[in-house]
Amino acid sequence: MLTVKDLHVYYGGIHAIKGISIEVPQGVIITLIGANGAGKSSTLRSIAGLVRQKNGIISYNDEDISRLSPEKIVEKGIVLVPEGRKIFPNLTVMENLMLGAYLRKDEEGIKRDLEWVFELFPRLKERTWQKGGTLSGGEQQMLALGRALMGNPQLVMMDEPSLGLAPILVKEVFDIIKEINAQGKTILLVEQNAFAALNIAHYAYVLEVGQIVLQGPGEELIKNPQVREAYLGV
Amino acid sequence: MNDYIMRLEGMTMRFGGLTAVKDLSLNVPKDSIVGLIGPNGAGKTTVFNVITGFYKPTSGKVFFKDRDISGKQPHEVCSLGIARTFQNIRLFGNETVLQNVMIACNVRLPIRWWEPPLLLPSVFKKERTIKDKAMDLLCKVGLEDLADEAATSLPYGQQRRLEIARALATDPELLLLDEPAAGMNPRETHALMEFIKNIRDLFGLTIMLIEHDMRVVMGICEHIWVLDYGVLIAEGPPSFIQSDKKVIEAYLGEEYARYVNG
Amino acid sequence: MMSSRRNLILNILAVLCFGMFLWWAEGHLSGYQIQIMNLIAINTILALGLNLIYGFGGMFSLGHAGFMAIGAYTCALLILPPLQKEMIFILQPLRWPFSVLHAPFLVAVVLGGAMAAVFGILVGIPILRLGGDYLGIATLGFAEIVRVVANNIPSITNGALGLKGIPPYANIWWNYGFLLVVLYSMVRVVNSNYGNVLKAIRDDEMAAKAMGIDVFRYKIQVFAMGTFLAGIGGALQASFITTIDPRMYMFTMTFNVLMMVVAGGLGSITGTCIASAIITILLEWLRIVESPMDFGPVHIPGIPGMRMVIFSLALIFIILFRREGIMGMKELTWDAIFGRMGRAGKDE
Amino acid sequence: MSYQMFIQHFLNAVTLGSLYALIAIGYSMVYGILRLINFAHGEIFMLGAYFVFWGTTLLHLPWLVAVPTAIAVTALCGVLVDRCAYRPLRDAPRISALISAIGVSFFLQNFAIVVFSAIPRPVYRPGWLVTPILIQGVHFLPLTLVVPFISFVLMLVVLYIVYKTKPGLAMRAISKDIETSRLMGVSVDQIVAITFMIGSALAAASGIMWSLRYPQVHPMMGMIPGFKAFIAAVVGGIGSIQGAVIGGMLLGFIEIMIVAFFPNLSGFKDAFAFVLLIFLLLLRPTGIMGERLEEKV
Amino acid sequence: AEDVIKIGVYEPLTGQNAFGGQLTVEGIQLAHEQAPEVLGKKVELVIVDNKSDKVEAANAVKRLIERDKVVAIIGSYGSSLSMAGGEVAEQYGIPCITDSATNPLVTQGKKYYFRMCFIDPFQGAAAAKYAYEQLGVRKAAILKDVAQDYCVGLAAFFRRAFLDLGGEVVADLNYQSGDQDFTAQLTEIISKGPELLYIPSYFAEGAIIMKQTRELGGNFHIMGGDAMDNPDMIKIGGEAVEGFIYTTFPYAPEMPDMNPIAQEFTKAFREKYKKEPNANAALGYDCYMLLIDCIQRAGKADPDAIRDQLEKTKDWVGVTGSTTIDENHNAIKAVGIKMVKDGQQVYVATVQPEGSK
Ligand SMILES: Nc1ncnc2c1ncn2[C@@H]1O[C@H](COP(=O)(O)OP(=O)(O)OP(=O)(O)O)[C@@H](O)[C@H]1O
Ligand SMILES: Nc1ncnc2c1ncn2[C@@H]1O[C@H](COP(=O)(O)OP(=O)(O)OP(=O)(O)O)[C@@H](O)[C@H]1O
Ligand SMILES: [Mg+2]
Ligand SMILES: [Mg+2]
Repeated sequence: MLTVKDLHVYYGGIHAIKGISIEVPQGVIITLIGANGAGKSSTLRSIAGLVRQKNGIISYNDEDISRLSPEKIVEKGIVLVPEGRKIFPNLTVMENLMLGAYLRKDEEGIKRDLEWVFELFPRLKERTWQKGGTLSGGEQQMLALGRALMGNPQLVMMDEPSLGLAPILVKEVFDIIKEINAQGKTILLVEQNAFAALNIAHYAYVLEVGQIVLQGPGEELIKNPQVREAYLGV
Repeated sequence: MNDYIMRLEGMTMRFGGLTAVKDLSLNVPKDSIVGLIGPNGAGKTTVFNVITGFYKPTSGKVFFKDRDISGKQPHEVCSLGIARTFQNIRLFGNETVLQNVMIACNVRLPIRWWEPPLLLPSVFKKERTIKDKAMDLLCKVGLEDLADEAATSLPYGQQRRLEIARALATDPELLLLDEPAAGMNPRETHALMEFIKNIRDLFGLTIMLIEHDMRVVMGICEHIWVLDYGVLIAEGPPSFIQSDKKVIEAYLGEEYARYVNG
Repeated sequence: MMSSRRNLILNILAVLCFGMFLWWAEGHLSGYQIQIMNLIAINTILALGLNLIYGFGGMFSLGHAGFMAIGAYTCALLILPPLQKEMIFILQPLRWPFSVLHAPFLVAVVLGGAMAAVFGILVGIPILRLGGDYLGIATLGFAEIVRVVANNIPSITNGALGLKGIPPYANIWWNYGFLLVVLYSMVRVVNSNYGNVLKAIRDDEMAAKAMGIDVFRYKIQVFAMGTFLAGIGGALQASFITTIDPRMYMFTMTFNVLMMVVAGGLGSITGTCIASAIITILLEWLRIVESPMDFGPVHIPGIPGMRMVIFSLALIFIILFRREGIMGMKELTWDAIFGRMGRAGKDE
Repeated sequence: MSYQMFIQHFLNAVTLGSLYALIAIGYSMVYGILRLINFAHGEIFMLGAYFVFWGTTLLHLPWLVAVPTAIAVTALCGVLVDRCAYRPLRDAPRISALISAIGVSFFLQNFAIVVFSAIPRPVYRPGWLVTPILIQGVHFLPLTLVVPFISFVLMLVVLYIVYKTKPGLAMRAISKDIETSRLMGVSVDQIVAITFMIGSALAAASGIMWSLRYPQVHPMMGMIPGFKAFIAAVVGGIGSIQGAVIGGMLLGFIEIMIVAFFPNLSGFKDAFAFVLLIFLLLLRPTGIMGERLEEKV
Repeated sequence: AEDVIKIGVYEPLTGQNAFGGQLTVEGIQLAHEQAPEVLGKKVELVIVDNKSDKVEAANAVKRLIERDKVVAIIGSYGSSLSMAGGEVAEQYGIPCITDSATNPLVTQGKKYYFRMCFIDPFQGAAAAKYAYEQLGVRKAAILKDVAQDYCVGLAAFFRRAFLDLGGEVVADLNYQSGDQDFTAQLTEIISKGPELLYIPSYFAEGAIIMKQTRELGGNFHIMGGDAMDNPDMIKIGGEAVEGFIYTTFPYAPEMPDMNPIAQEFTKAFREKYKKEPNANAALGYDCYMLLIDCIQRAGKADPDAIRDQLEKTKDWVGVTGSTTIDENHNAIKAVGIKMVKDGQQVYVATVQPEGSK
């Protein structure tokens, strides 16, 4: 569904991504793992169109989307759940969700997805009128996921959804990711929590200083001694 | 009594209608590494903010070395000997690594506004001392090669380290670390744990940290307090906390408990 | 170590060269050109003051004109000869202590700066607690208050009639002398650890507090220093123009200074110097576009207003293409100059 | 002070205040979304008034046609200003955009001088708006009642747009986080353009009403009212639309009532207004209706 | 040595005072067209804008002297601008003549500054006298711009003279430049029941003040000064300025007993600019003509020689009547009184300088 070929990203003089190629087939969970500053976020951000200085081909359903603006990419059905949640603090939970459905016109579909989101995150339903900024970290993460789902995307990209969450919530978040995937959404997941990510991923890439050093199915990488030593801390 | 470096007595912090911390009392033993954990929004960072004077507690008191410091300004608290890091890294972005540390030296070795233009030997000497002290600290945390780099150009893990070095430059006796391992992978986390233990011994500090990564908390903390909705629900050594029912229910989750215990 | 000694020597040489240039200029350049050079010096002092407050201290102040006015009036009242004072206060006589006070130029200018700084501290203590744009508005409000009050106390300021016949002491030596002292002090302050602390406050006030910095005290100090420079600049300007009145100190005056600071780069001393010179010269040079021109047979009549049209377009273009100002937050240093040349040398 | 005189002053204050309010709303909207003090707002205001002047004198349009046309054209000018001078600076430091705004303000003023000359021009006023009315010793124009009414209606319209429509939702989102708004599929440029359109239309409306009340147009006419309205917007809590109205009214009342109660201090009028502004800011650092922007550590 | 003689002009062509400056320059240009040569040499006008700003005014004068090497300067409309320029001219010893700066400080103590117009004390006194004697007014109110030296000065001189005559000033209120709402001040003034309101304003503000006065029901006399003398005043003020009386320079296109020079000027101005001239244009015209006359008399285009000749000017007749320069370099000349009648400015009287001291 999504193909990235030989992606390069520059920040000023810094060459942050040095030729990354990844494949995301329909209906799977793909994960990118790697140390801090390896370039995971940069990869997602360039797919989402937020990074300007980049070379390479990003194609989605055989269409080149590498020069499109972020809003056009959202229109194609790719959404990014950004690092650090980025909830709109001044908007209510409901308004945040509605903003997720900003480009949609089908009232019916919006309503259906809203119900689905509330089913996934019952806590959000209790708090529709609360301001986003007053939610706790875990609730904000749920809102960020829910907001992304409201756009009825085909491909959901998530940047460290478990960052800064209590252990109990980390598990919940991964369960929900699996659930979303089960509902037919393709997922591209970036995680520091390599263990959990590899556990649910169908296929995984390992990034180091802007390059892919290893790839393979999730369960295979978990067993890989290199990965175990560097990313799982065993 | 005297081997507690810091005590909280019945501390309550309210924001409008929301009670972020409720009637919290705790004693931090000297020279220890202790932890504060709890679910998101439990009020951990708020506790730090009250201790360091960013918030004035609604009620209750903070004692540092048996002296009431509640309601003091952040800079006063710092000069008394409490330093901290932030949940989101807050380095001085336009400055170099060395300058970041030198700035923190200011609290012990202040340069007055009228001093720089005067060509006094004493001023030159003071400037030199500051620079030497900062360089020395950078050596101790292993950042000496990066002294002239822009602070924000460092990789994440080193930024965390620099933040700690900067806090150390204020000559603290108590160091508060807010989620130092957030966003680190296991290898980096492991290095960080060693680092924290090292600086404790090297500088003779007491360290209190907030962390969601249980390997860190369980690995280096001697004593742990658990907050939930601003209320203390458990305290004790790691082994005790790990198997506490309430903590598992509110924070760790069954999964984790099974993973640790099974 | 080597480079710092080299820089010191180069700095001294540069100052000496510039001194010789001034000496030469005084004899050879036309009065109009010297006039512009004087304006450059005064504007640079003014812009450095604002840059200290805003660029280094991070306090958005729009009150520069007010502090300039305080400095200007203080200095002018001190250097005006008593006879002249008697002559110009035609509506109401000048109040007693002011009518007899007199001071030499140097003292008057410094007192002008000090008076501005005193007011800076007095208003700073309450309003520096405000943040961001709100501080800007409050200082702007203060400047307007100064102007309105100056208009309404004719027995001290001569109201809208202003003061005229101020002795024109502020010649090229005084102006550049003051500029030199200001530049030297400011470079020293900014490059010391005191300067680092200021930059820390600007970058992240919270973190600075946590590092034991009494943010409020530093802010007041910097504000006082900046307003002191505003006062000095205002005083020199008053003596240079020889007549002042409250209308000079409208908020457009502050904008002019702010423009130089931002065009040069917030937090860059060399940037401010360069931008002040460029903008001052540009404003003068653009006068050409308003005088009638003959291109062979084609006669273009002068178009009033055209100068400011072109100037404002130039300003917008500078900002669009160098959004952080000419120098950004960097400085033009000997090291940078030699660094570039050194590298070029190696490439060969 | 007699009862009539007080009513007279009161009416004067309402008129002046609602004119300030109307200008302040435009300031506040743009600030609320871009955190940009749009110094050119006063000049847009001036353009609005000039366009009506041209429409009625050069093109001989009926006044009722000239007004909406002028508002539309001014709205486009506002969009154009954003396109050329602000949009390229969207991700630059805020002060750059501010300087650009000052540049635009200088430019429009002087451009107007070049094109229109600096000489003030009289403005056509429909008779029904300006026939003085005398009731119980109080003199006023129908305009005195029309202006506050229009300000109030426009405030409601703007509130509706911002809080009840999709573009409004997007505006509020952009004001907090441009990048994430784009991730939601919001076209930032488009929404900002809409904002400038509305803000400039409001400026035009106020410019036109101003020129009805103080019947002349000249290139510098926007400077002082723009400046005062900006102060009003800040007092009210910049970014807040209700705040802009309250601030405008407050400023109008202070200016009039200072003179009314202390005629000897009439020269100090503006000083009082500013002292009050500073005190108010000290008590409520973000204005009367402003959100508290406390930084969470 | 060269075959051109350069005369500088610095006037406010933009900014607050632009309306006055532009008219003046039109008058000067007309004069230049009519007398383009003197002593067989071409005269070149160098016109610069001082932007209604003092720093700019000083710069402008410096540039005229330094760069353009002018031998004499005309300017400027606006007293504070003239003062700023005057200091510079004084330093260089280049004679200056201001067309319409009426503030006494402009020429006070200056060796090189002259003026073509009367001074404010005289104008204010003439207005007071006219009000007291001709209109029979005993209670007057004043509304002035505290931020304009011209307004403040004229108001003070009017007040002094009016009180000396035995009148009473019932209200003396202020506003700031840029204000456009005067309703509060006017409401206050109306409540004091004066018989006359004196507004020493510039014409644009003056017209608004009069409009608001009438709208608020004030129906007393209103008087103003020379800055109100502008053809646009009636255009802007409309019906509200009906009956308005003001002091001005003794020239008006509709003046009944015009001297031949004035008649000639009026005709030429109308032809060239297709509009009515006013006193500012006339004064600009006279300034230029007087300078040419002085150069002629001096026989050379030397600044000091011109200065000496300017000082010796006596009973020189121009568009604005007979002019004598007194020892303070002020022109001793008559004050004209004009009034708006049926939408026209009508010249009603000429007040001769007292005893022509
Ligand atoms: N806006 C930027 N300007 C300059 N450099 C940047 C910028 N964003 C990222 N970088 C640099 O690019 C590199 C890759 O960053 P990226 O954020 O993609 O890493 P990451 O793998 O997501 O790390 P993390 O785990 O910390 O989120 C890093 O070296 C980083 O410093
Ligand atoms: N300045 C403030 N104003 C209002 N509410 C606040 C403020 N600071 C904190 N809170 C609220 O207090 C509660 C505790 O916040 P705190 O930041 O202390 O949580 P935490 O335990 O550090 O959580 P996390 O692990 O997510 O960092 C939260 O509900 C938060 O929204
Ligand atoms: Mg990342
Ligand atoms: Mg926290």
